[in-house]
This record gives sequence, C-alpha cells and structure tokens, in this order.
Amino acid sequence: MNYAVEMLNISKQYPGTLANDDVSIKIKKGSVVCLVGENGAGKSTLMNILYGLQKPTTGEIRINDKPVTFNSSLDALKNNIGMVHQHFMLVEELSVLENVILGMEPTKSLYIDYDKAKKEIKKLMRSNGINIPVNELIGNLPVGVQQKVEIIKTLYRGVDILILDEPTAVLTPQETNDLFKNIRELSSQGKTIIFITHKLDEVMEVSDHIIVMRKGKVVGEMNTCDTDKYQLAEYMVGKKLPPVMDRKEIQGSPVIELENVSIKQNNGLYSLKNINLTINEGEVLGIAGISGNGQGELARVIAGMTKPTKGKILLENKDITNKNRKERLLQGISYIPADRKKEGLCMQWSIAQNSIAGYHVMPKFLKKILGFKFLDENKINDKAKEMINQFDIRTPSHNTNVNDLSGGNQQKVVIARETKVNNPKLLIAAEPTRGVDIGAISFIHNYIIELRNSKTAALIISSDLDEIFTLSDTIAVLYEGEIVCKLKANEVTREELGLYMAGSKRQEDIDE
Amino acid sequence: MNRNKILKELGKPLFAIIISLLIGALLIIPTGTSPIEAYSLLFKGAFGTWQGFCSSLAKATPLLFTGLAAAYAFRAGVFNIGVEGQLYFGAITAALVGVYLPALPAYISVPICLIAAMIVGMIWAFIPAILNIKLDISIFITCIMLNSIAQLFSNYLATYPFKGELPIGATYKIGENSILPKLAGPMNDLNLGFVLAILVAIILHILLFKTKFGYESRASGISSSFSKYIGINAAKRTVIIVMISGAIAGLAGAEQVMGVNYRYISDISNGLGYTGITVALLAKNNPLGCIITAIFFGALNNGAIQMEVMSNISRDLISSVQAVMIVFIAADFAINSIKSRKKNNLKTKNKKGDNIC
Amino acid sequence: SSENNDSTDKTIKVALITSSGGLGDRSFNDSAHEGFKKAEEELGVEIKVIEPQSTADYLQSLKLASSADYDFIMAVGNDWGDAINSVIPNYPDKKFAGVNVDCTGDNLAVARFADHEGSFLVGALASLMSKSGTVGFIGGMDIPGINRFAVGYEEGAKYVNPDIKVLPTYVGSFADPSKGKEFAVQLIDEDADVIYHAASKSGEGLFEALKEKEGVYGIGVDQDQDYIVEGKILTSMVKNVGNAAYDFIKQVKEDTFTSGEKIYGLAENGVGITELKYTKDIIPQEVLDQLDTIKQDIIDGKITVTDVFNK
Amino acid sequence: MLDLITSVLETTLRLLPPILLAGFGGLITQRIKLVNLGLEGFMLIGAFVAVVMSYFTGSALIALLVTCFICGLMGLLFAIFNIKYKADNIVVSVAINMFALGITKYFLNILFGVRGAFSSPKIIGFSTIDLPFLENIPILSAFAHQSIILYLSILILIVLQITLFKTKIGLRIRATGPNSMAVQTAGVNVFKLKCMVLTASGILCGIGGAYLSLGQLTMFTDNMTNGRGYVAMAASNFGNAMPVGTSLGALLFGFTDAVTMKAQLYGFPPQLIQILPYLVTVLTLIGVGVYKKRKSKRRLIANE
Ligand SMILES: Nc1ncnc2c1ncn2[C@@H]1O[C@H](COP(=O)(O)OP(=O)(O)OP(=O)(O)O)[C@@H](O)[C@H]1O
Ligand SMILES: Nc1ncnc2c1ncn2[C@@H]1O[C@H](COP(=O)(O)OP(=O)(O)OP(=O)(O)O)[C@@H](O)[C@H]1O
Ligand SMILES: [Mg+2]
Ligand SMILES: [Mg+2]
Repeated sequence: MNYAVEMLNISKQYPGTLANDDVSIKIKKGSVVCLVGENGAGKSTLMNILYGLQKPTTGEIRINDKPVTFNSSLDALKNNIGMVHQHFMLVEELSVLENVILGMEPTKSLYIDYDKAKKEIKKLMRSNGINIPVNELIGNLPVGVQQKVEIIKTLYRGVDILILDEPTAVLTPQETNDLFKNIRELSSQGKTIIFITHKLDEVMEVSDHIIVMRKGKVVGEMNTCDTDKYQLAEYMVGKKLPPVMDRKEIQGSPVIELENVSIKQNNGLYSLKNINLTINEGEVLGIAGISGNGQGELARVIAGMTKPTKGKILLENKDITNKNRKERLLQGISYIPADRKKEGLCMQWSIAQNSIAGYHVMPKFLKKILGFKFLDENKINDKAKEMINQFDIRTPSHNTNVNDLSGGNQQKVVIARETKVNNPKLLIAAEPTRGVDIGAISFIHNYIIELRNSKTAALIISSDLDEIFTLSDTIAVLYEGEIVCKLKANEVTREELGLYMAGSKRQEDIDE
Repeated sequence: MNRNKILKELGKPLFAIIISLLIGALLIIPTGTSPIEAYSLLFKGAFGTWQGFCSSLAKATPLLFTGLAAAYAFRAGVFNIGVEGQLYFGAITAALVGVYLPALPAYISVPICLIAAMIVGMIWAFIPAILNIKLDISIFITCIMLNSIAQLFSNYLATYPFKGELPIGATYKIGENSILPKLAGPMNDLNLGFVLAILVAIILHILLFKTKFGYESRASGISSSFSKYIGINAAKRTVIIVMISGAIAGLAGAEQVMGVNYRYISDISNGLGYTGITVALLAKNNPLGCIITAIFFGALNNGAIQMEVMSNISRDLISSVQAVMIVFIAADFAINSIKSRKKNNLKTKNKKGDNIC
Repeated sequence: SSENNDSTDKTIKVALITSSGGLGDRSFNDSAHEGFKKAEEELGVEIKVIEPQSTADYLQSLKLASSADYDFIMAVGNDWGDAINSVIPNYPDKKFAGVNVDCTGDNLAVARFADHEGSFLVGALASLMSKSGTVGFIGGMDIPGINRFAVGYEEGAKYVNPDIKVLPTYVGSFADPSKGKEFAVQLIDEDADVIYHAASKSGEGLFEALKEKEGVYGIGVDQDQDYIVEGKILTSMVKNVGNAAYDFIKQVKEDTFTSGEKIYGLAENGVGITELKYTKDIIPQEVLDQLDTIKQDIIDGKITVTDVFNK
Repeated sequence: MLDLITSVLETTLRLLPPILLAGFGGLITQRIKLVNLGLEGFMLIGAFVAVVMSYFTGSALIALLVTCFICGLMGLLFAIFNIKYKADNIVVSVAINMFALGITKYFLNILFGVRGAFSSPKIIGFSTIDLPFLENIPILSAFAHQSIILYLSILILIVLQITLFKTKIGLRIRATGPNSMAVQTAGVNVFKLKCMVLTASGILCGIGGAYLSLGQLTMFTDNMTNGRGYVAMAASNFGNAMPVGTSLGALLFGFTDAVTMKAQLYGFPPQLIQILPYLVTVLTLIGVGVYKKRKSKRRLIANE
C-alpha cells in the first residue's frame, strides 16, 4: 500500500505531560483525513511533529515510504509538507504577496523577483478559485481571507501533504464552505489533507477517513462512510453526551435595553446603527450574522468597552450609558469575549489570579489590615478551587498557569469566572465554544441554559448557527451594523436566517 | 521538588559566578597578581569586615532604588529607561531644598527633601508618559533624550546659579538637619537611605502582589487588551506607574545627596540608572529580588575598590568580570540538560496524574 | 606603620588617588603620577595608584587607603575637599596631601597651583604669536576649575594686545577627543591661529586638528605636551603637580613633612612654560624676552591675574 | 552666512558617521524586535581594536577588517546569549557596555602600558576623500575633504535600504520583528537570521567606533564614544527603524550639535546650549506627533 504519511510509535513528552503516547497513524495518498479528539488530546502536538516544529521523543516518520527525520519545518517543507496553524502564521504588517513568498522568495540576481512571484501566485489562485488582492496588507483582511492566504502560502510551496489545524474555528459558515471547496479541489489534484476540527458536521462533510485521539493515544480509526456524528461523538468523549437541557417557561421583566445605539468609526462609517433591542429575564438572544457586521461591537458596547456615539443603554431601567466597563461589570453585566487568549485571560497568570479578573475590586476578595485593603489570597484560592470543582476544569492545581491548560479548559475558566463570581444579570457570550471540544461544548451549552432557567438574560454571539439555534429563545441578525430581523427561534429556519444574514432580506416591522 | 527548585535557583548563579571568576582569572594572571589573592581581597573587601560589608550595602543603596524604579515600571509594562534622568533631578532637587530650606528639625526637613525629590522625579517621568499617551511618542526615545537634558541641566544649576563654595560644579552643603544619618560610623557611606530602600522594596512588593492596584498594574504590564477587558484605563495607568517609578528614581538621587555627598556634585549618578535596569532585570523585576541583586552589585563594586587599593589590579578588570558574570547569570544554560534529565521521572509521574483527573 | 623613627630601614609606602578622570589624561593626574614614579626611582619608595570611578567612590577610596599601610596619601583634583575633610582627622598618624582644595589639618599639606598665572603667561604668548588677531581656548567643561585657566589666558592675551579676540569654548566633556577636535576646527575656521586647551582627554582632539592644519599652533596644558605634535605646540602651561608630589614624598621620607598650604605659582616654579624644545626657532627672541618680563611682573606683583577661585 | 552654513555642515558631516553607523546597527536590531542598548559598547570596542590593529599592522584597512571581525563576533555572542540561552537583551547589552569600558582600559594597559589614552605616530588613520573641485562651491565645499568612512556610511545606507526592502533576507528581517513564528514556520531558520542581524549590528557599530579612533582622530581614549550609542539608538527610534529616517535623525542630532558648537563661538553660554541637541530632538518628535494627530483629526472631520 502506498501511504503519503506514516507516523509510527510516536511519543512526545513535555515536561509534565505525555502529549503523544505511542501513536501510530497511516494516511493514504490523496485522502482527506480528519483528526479529532478532545482538547489536549495531542492532535496539535502530533501535527507539529509532522511539520518538524517539535521533535518526537521516540518514534519514526515515513513520507511516501521513505523514513525521514525533521529538524525544522524547513525539512518538512522539503518533503512537501505544509501546515496551516490554528493561530495564523502571517505577518500583518506585510502584504499578501510578501507573506506568501516569505521563506521561498524567487530572486533575480540579488533582488526578490516580485513580478515572477505575483504571476505565480495569481496562477495558483486562479486554479483554486481564490481571489485575493496580492498587494493588500494582511492586517486589512478579514480572517477568512487570511485563512486563504495561508492555504495559498502552502500551495506556493508546492506541498503535497497539507495539515490544517482547526482551520474553521474562526471562519464564518460561508468561509468554511469556501474552504471545503478548496479542500476538495486540492484533494482531487491528488494532495493529501490532514484536518483537525472539533466540529463533527465538518468531519462528516469533508473527510474520507477519521482518526480519533484521546489522552495522547489513538483510540479509534474509521472510514467516514462507516460512521455517523453520534457514534463519533461517543468515540471522542468516551461516553454518551448528555442531552440538551429543557427550557423552563419564564416571563421576565427587561434586563437590558438599547435605544438607538450607534457607533460611528473614525473613518465615518457606522459599525452599529440605531440598534434597539431588549433582553428580558430568562431570555437568550442569539445574534447571528456573518462576522464583521458589528457583532463584536455590539457585545463591547453593552459590556462597556466602547462608548456609543449616540443612544442610550439601560440596565433594569437605569441609564448606564455613561458607566464604564468596571461599573457595569460589578452591576452584573458579564462578558465572555471571543478571544480568550487576548482578552479573556491573562495567559501568564494562574487560574486563581484569573478567577477574579475584573471582580478583584469586590469586597469579598479583600481583607483589611491596619485600615488598608489587601487582596485576600485565601478567599481567592477558595473561589478558584470552587470553580475548578464545579466546572470540572482539568488542571493539577489552582496555581497552574492558564497557559498550560487546554483550550477547552481555558474557556471553562472564563465562563466560570463570568458566571460564578458575581451573579450576572446579563451574560454576554461571544463565540463561547470556539475551539472547544464537543464534551465541553455540551457542558457549556447546558450551563448557559441552566443560567437562563434561573432568570439570567443572555446575549449569545456565534458564527455557528447550530449553537445559535441550540441556545436562543430569540434570534436577531446583524447586517452592516443594523438589526435586520428579530424572530422567535422556533419560528425561523436556517435557510431564512441565511437570507437575512446575507443582507438580501429585511424584516418589515421589527418589534419594539 | 521544592528543594530541587531551590537548589536549581541557587546553583545557577553560583555556576555563573564561578565561570566568570575563572575567565577573570585569565585576565588577572598577566598583571602578575595571583587570582586567588585578588579574589580573596575582593571578597574580604565586600564581606570580610563589618565596615566593608556596610560599605557594600552603601554601594547597593542607590542601585536598589534605581533597580526598584525600573522593576516597578517593567512589571507594569513600561520600559522606563529614564531612571537616570529622574535620578539627576531628584538629586539636584534634594540638594537645593536641603541647602536653602530654613533650619527645621530633622524629622521635618529630611522628609521635605525626600518628598521634593520624589515630586520632581515624578514630574520628569510624567513628560515621557504623557507624550506617549497623547502623541504616541516612544517612551524609550524621550527618556534617553530627557536623561541627557536632566544631567546637563542639573550640572548647569550646580555650576552657575547655585554653585557652592567648592571650586567645582557643586552646590553648597545641605543643612545639617537634612542629612540622612549615617549608620556605620562617620566614614562609612551607609546611611538611613538603605533602610528606606528596603522599606520601599517591601512596600512595592505589597503594592504589586497584595493590592488591587498592583493586580491591575501587573495586568496592564502583561496584556493591554486583557486589562482593558477587566476595566482598567491603560493610559491613565501608564502615567501613574511611570510617575511612581520616577518618584523612586528621585529618591535614588536624594539618597546620593543627603546620605553620601551632602551636596549635588556634577555628574553625580555616573550610570546608576542604567545599572539599576540590570539590577531589576536580573531580579526578574521582583522588588524583593532586587534587594539581593543590588547587594550583589554593591558588594562587587565595593570589593573592587578594596582590591584596587590592596593589590595592583585595577578596578576595570573587575567591571569586565562583573559584565561576564551578569551575562552568565542572565543566561539559561540549564534548559536542555535539565529537561532531558527529568524526562524519565515525568513519564511515570504523568501516568499517576492521569488517575487523579 | 607607627614606627617612623627608623625610616631608613623601612620602605615608605605612598599612594596616589587620582581624580575621577583617572590616569591617562596627560594632565594633572598623569603629572602627579610622574612625580610618584620619580620618587619610586630616586627615593626607593613603594607607590600605588588608586583610580576612583566617580566622586561617590572618593570617601571609600580615601578611607581604605588610609586604613591600609600607606604612609602618605595624595589625592589630586579640585573636588576632593569633602572626602579629605571627613577622612583625615581620623588618621592623625598618616600624612596627606591635596591639590587646590580648601582643607586644613595637622597631617595635610595642600599644594595650591596658580593655574591662572601660568595661563596668563601662555595667553600673552598666544597673543604675541597670533597673526590673525584671534586666539582660541578649549575647555573641558564650563566649571570654575577650568575657567581659572580661561580667565587667566584671556587676561594675558589682552594684556599684550587689547584688540586681540579671544574665543573660549567648552567641549562639555573631558573625555571626548572627537568633539574636542571639532571645536578646534571650528576655532580655526573662525581664524584663531593659536589655541590653548584645558580639556584633558578632549584636548587631544586639538592636537589631532593641529596635525592637519597649517599655520595654527596649539598650547598644551598641565604637563609638557609639546612632544605630541612636534613643532606645532608652542608650549605647554606646565603645572608641576609631579614636582609637588615628589617634594611631599621626599619630605615624608626625610621626615620633614609640614602641613599647611604651599603655593605653587610662577615664582615657585609650580606653574610655567616648557623649555620649548621644538619651538625655539619659531618663537622670536623678542617674544621670549617679553614673556620673561611679564613673568617677572607677575612674580613681583606688578601684574595681578584674576583667580576665579577667589572671586 | 554661506560660509557659516558650510562650516556647520562640515562639522555635521564629520560628527555624523559614528551616530549614523551605530544608528543603522540599532535599526536592524529594532527590526527583529530587540532593544540593543549595547551599541555604545560595540562602538568602543571597535574604536579600540581599530587603533590596536592599525598600530601593529600599519594598515588602516586591515584595522578596519579586524574591527569588523571582532565586533561581528561580539554581536554573534550577543545573539547566542540572548536567543539561545535566553538572557535578557537589555541585561546583555548593559553588560556589553560595562565589559567594553573595562576591557579596553585593561588591554590598553597590558598592550601599551598606558592608561587612559593612547596615541602614536604608528597609528595610521583612514584616508579622506579629497574633492578639490568642490572647494570653492559654497555649501558643497563641506564635502571637499571628508573621511572615506562618511562615504562608506552613505553607501551602507543605500545597501541597507535595498537589502531591507528588495532582497529576501530583508523581507525575512522585516517579518521577524512583527511575527517571528511566522518566519520560523515558513521554513526560515530564525535563530540564524537573528544571529546574522546582530553580527551585522556589531560590525556597523565597529565601523562607527573605528571612525572615531582612526577617521576623525588617530588615537584611543577611555570611553571615547561618550554616549554616542544612546544617541544612535534614539536616531533609529526617531526614524521608525527606517534607514532614511534614521539618517535624518542622526543628521538632526549632528546638525544641532554642530550649531551649538558654533553658537559658543558667538558667545552663547556653553552649559545650557549643550542641552539643545537633545531638546531639539524631543521638540521635533513632539512636533511630528502633533502634526500626525492633527492630520488624523482633520481626516475625521472631513469624513463627517
Ligand atoms: N509546549 C508545550 N509544553 C508543555 N506541554 C504542552 C506543550 N504543548 C502542548 N502541551 C500539552 O500537551 C497536551 C497535548 O496538547 P495538544 O496541543 O496536542 O492538544 P490538542 O489535541 O491540539 O488540543 P486542542 O483540541 O485544545 O487543540 C496538552 O495537555 C498540552 O497541555
Ligand atoms: N508552553 C506550554 N506549556 C504547557 N502547555 C502548553 C504550552 N504551550 C501550549 N500549551 C498547550 O498546548 C495546547 C495546544 O495549544 P494550542 O495553541 O493548540 O491552543 P489550544 O489549546 O488548541 O487552544 P485554542 O483552540 O483556543 O487555540 C494547549 O492545551 C495549550 O495550553
Ligand atoms: Mg490544538
Ligand atoms: Mg484548540
């Protein structure tokens, strides 16, 4: 049999963690293989080893039946292996063109031959149905386009084996579709693709073959046509997932009201325009929409991180428009930001330190000595331990740096803090399950519904429509900074929502 | 586990010191002195006698202040390389206030001088901070320029408008009541400033690690987006932090005037601010760690004087050795070897850990 | 070290503590060092040089030297006053010497050099030798210790030619020869054709400039610097710190050391000009004669030169 | 008046090379996100090695080459300690400055038995490039007799500009600062790249130092760089790590320095006027900052 990739008896020992434990995988040429498994299962580690970024402690790699040893990604590239990382490896300050050719620049005498590079890249784009302005700076491009740049970057290097580590975590459904089209195209050209994801629909849609990992080991391997989502989920988590929790019927009073809220940007454009919305006690409002249409701004303006240029925000009928972030946070507006690494957590800090972030000013974490107020470490640690227990955060101790937690567990820390430290009246959750494994997703979803059932109002922003449907009582769609529809979740279909999101439809009389 | 960690923490600098002393020995041999003799003089000078030890502490004092000033700013994410300039203005201020203040009891006039120095250090630090926030000018470049300006201007003040009785660019002696009392006899520079510096270190430690303010400072030092998320006004924070740092730097200058020279003398700092940055960084910006690194530096400097007086080795040689030492202490050679050694232990440990989860 | 009686048996140990400028200034620190070396050779004493890095090291250095077994310690530099005052009373058995400091003590001798008188003399020489009517001065820093030279120089220049233009400049550092040279070039651009420096290492820049420019002369300072650019340095305003040092050591050795102030002016040959080894042919005899007259007038008090220190 | 300008310009040009070259050294390290406070130390060592080699070999060229070699080596050591052994770059650079100060004094004494300063007729300096036809043209005559190193630094400016923006190594350097992981995963050996940059930084500073001791002067004195390294860093910061910007920064500083020197001759008080170059730099930065801010505000209003 002719395998493109064989990784045999690979083990990888990090200080404190055995990330890969005697893993063997074989991948056929021209196939699309999905690597799935819970957070921290060792998927990224395994792929980093294949890409030469990490050296295996033991084990052997064969590419096209030839044994190889990689000392750096240069060696992997030489063997026509390319990788698109979970966190893009792009230089925002440079142009698309420069990013693509970086490390493999064509030269004419001493200079970089930009013309030749441009021609080549345009050709590559054409044959893969991608169209990106090559002179644009990466920083000016949306994530989905950046993703494409990453793919072009690997194609430009002439790779035959392409590794994609959670490429869809930050993509919109539309962008994901585009990506899948590209993947199928590549696969039809005979390229081998290894794809890491936590989204089982994607697995079913795009792959030929599935490898499941848990705790550093391969625990299952199957052809996609032989399995289904549910079986796969069981494989991954090792047990059946609990069903989504029932919703209680709740009639509540308004918690948060936005009246004509607008934000005008420096360039004169509106990122939010005349937003009117109300969320009641026990109501989950899901914001759907293609990212970049103001969802982030909406969350931030309610959380108090940006000021509206116009309009009013009321919390339980009190005007809080001029209250800053800190005041709102203490008054019960919790916010789970989309980017946990940049915003939600201080990665170099311990779980305990992170567990009070923002709430560290609350009297319950302070003690008085000689009339001065100091942080009370005992109480902080207790809180952290409590959170770890309640949320089943996998960690050696509350003093562990959050940087050493897996993505799902990091997310749990944020959620625990935002819901357990202060009783939130309103929970804003942006992409609450991004990059999180299905076990944790199920946990988080159920937890949010539980909060709702106990009368917390929630605003959920997600690019994952399934998530929106699972969680929401009401769904609103943002398009170019405006709310174009607001509907009961059980009265709308995905297809209809799609039309609103694309901007091709608009509700006539949005209630309120 | 804990003991291993302590051993590792101690072993590293020890290794660095030994290596650099060996390198130093190679340099000493051509001078005709035996390295062993030289080093024993160095050590004796630094720690051998009570007076010598006190002198080491005296030399450590300004470095502790500047180190703390730098460490505090670094912790909060601001690269305050302007410590040197803030020190100069602190020094000249303490001198002028000390000279021209009417005679008051010491418990009034000493604090007045110190506070004046702190305020001026603060104001001088405020400039780069505010320029950074309002006009987005790099704190780094303004600080470097302001350092030179502060030094030249202080020298000018001491040479012209406020020149004292000495035939050099120096102010008059400060009043008796503004002097920081000596702690180890009249001929030892160790003065109350050292105690003050230790106090500042402890206060900073508490401020950084035990208070809301410190929590927020450290947050903004690590990630501006995170600190914004938890409701901190990063701009305002930067200004406050740099100003506190400037105040401590001002104290460094005040100590040199009120405890050592009793007047401002041109070029009084001679790079204390820059050395302070190293003191801070070697201590990983930990205020209490700064006490150790500052004393280490102070001891080396002081021991070097002793060695120079007692042998025919000049102090330059020791500053070269000291430089090598600093680099070796800062370097992390152990990374690879320790990792590979631990590998086996961990494998078993990890398996056990699995059950716990 | 207390037994001083049988000084013949015991080698005397003497220490020189330089100013923070350190050795190698080809100026007063080096000059003092010369004196010490001469004493080492001729008197058989054991010498030691200590170079503090900054004024903050002064007290510590002097104290350590005093508590070590040196019989005599000389600290050179105008800025030693405070350290000397606080240390020497504690070591009544030791002998100390300072230069130009306002200190007194039973065990302290202070050499006072009349820098201004010597500078007056070379100012006059500069003025007499200048064809352009402009002479320059390069000081290390604008501080009293240097202005003493500047003022004396200017008075001397104006004394022989009231119309002469004297351009004083200050490098801003004693250790920046590159800038020193640039100042010299600037002065030459402004037509100065004789330039006197009192700028320690920065003054080296002047000599570098002289090598390149024709028709311009320099005047050295503190030590005989004439040899540095032969024939282009008219003379040097020699300040015999070395002589003073040698004298002190000799007194210590012969047990005739007396405390108090010792003036080293023109009269005492403490300051003066060199023997003009390379420039005898360049300087006309009548100029030399005139200088002799001026020198005598200063010694006789017919000319009084302003001493900045006494202002 | 024209004479005055010419003379000031001439001085500016003579003061320029060390700041310019070290500024370039700072610029390239700034590009890989390293603060290299060690420019001063590299320069001092450069100045020293140049004098020593020139003295012993009698050839300024050999001196320059050896200087480049030694300073490059120092840069490489910096890189190894900083990148491989993770020593903080500020710590390493402060140590380098300290080391340079001490070791040059030490070897001055060991090699020549002197302290503080060393000059000798055996030290051969760099030659100047004489352009006699410029001598009588106002302003341009400032260029009539300038050191070959000045022209070398102009050449380096051009080479640097081209290297940074036209060649592959330049692209990689520009990418390393903002995101070195991206460069690493693109298959570039970032460690090697950084080593190269720091080596080059050392070499550039070395040439700058050699200019001080063999170009402008033919001697060595202790600490003869006298803070130029810091000014150079400021220049590279001033110029946003752009070669031309850095040159402008260095020129601005050199020019105000030259003006203040000249001003002394016209009776301005020397002590205060020495502050001017630093003050002017800060004021220029403020001016530029205010201008930028106004511009963005104006754009905002225009968009209303
Ligand atoms: N550089 C590292 N140092 C120490 N431990 C590490 C390192 N990288 C990964 N680990 C640990 O190795 C284990 C496997 O991590 P890996 O990144 O392979 O997980 P993953 O399957 O990609 O998880 P996710 O689904 O969250 O992306 C984790 O427990 C992680 O904490
Ligand atoms: N130096 C490290 N020490 C310990 N664990 C680490 C280290 N670096 C990374 N890890 C862990 O390796 C795992 C993989 O990291 P990765 O960058 O893939 O993020 P992630 O966990 O998948 O999170 P996300 O999906 O949100 O990006 C994570 O569990 C992370 O915590
Ligand atoms: Mg991963
Ligand atoms: Mg992940």
